[in-house]
Amino acid sequence: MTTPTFAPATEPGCEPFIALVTAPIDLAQLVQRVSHASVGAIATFLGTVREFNDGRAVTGIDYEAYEPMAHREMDAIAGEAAERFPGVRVNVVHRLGTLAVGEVSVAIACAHARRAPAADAMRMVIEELKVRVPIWKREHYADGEFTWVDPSGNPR
Amino acid sequence: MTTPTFAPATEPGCEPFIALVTAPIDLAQLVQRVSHASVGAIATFLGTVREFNDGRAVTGIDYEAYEPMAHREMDAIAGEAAERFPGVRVNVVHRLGTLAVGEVSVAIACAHARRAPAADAMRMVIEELKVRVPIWKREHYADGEFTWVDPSGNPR
Amino acid sequence: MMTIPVLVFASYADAFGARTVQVPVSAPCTVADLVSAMRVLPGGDRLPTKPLVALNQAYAKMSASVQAGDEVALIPPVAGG
Amino acid sequence: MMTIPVLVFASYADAFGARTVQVPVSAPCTVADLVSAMRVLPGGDRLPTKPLVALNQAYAKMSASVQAGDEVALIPPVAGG
Repeated sequence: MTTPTFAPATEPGCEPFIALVTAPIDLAQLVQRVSHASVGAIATFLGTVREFNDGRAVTGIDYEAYEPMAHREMDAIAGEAAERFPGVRVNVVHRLGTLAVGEVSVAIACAHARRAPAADAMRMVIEELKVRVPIWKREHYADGEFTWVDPSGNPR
Repeated sequence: MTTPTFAPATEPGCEPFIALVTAPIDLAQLVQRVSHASVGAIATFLGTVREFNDGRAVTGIDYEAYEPMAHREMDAIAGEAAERFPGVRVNVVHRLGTLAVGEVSVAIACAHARRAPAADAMRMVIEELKVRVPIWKREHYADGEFTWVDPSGNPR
Repeated sequence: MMTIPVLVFASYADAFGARTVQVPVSAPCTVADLVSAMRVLPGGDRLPTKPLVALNQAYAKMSASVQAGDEVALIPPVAGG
Repeated sequence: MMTIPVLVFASYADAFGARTVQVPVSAPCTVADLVSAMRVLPGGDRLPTKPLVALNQAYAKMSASVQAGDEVALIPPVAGG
């Protein structure tokens, strides 16, 4: 006779899943990947292209990355989150290429047995991503102009 | 000749969408409902049924609510979030009935032009929900026992 | 005397063996009076010292007065999410 | 003398009109030396005072030494998310 075995709720998080993609991001896939019977809370973050930035009508954004380093930094951030919030399961997917208003540029999912570490890890990952990961965006405006965004002047 | 009109990025949030449901919750629907061209960030929270709570193997959870009051309190919380984070768009859906391990019991989506208010509103909504909304859960354990959870002893 | 129907849920419903408890009280009556009257009913000994009470679907103080026709509910420790 | 290929992105790529800039420097060379050498190249006047530099895909200090064969990149202000 076999008894069902349960992984303890404190089991270490899965290996973080990190990706840079050009196709639209499916949040459900990230949620699926961080889900686990030991998980009680999943916090997610989506960054989307806004129609207005700094008062200018935006028609689209080109995202460009130093891909291998961006992947490394995202991986490092996920590792730091796992160190600070033991057991957290982290997924980060960033999109590259040209995005229209309303499209998702970045998706983060953090799962944990409890809600505070799930939410705090999610917040940590997006904040660190914004300051460290070598990704750039060029905004296109309704008047035909475009410019690389310098977040020191244009925080989102 | 017509010029395209853009809603200002500071436009008020939509009316909050609040629901108590018995069918599985579809996060994509919540994300869809809070999405808007003025939105730059969407923070979501999912509560899921864990296989272990307080060291006991859980096989399922029954959720019960004082439905009209639960709806009112969730609505009040969304209203308070909108007051504290002007422009935030809030969706809250709580499931009732019997849930298996891994199923989603509550889903929250908060959207805003910027990430801090989106994430802070999400956090505020789940914290307030946990202390005010008249919903109860009865955990069923692998050993056949079951009990109404008193969060003063079993915080998640 | 009047009889106030009180909605009970979860562990309180188990304690009283019902979803609604008919509570005899004398008018005028406060929330505190109502809770006291419930304590002496079968199962009422399982109520905590200060149970939460909702009056017309909003949390009420112990000093709030209860009128015939009010929707009254006893709220066990909540555990949503 | 040696020539270090430096990867540039976004506004820096626009400034230099290329994705990779061949930078002549004398060995031994630090990150600071490399940045100084880039300033005198066409477009190099558009670099900020202290541009971020990555050495082998990790942020590097201005004092770090650059070897032939290292992967070097100039990192404009990041704006992901």
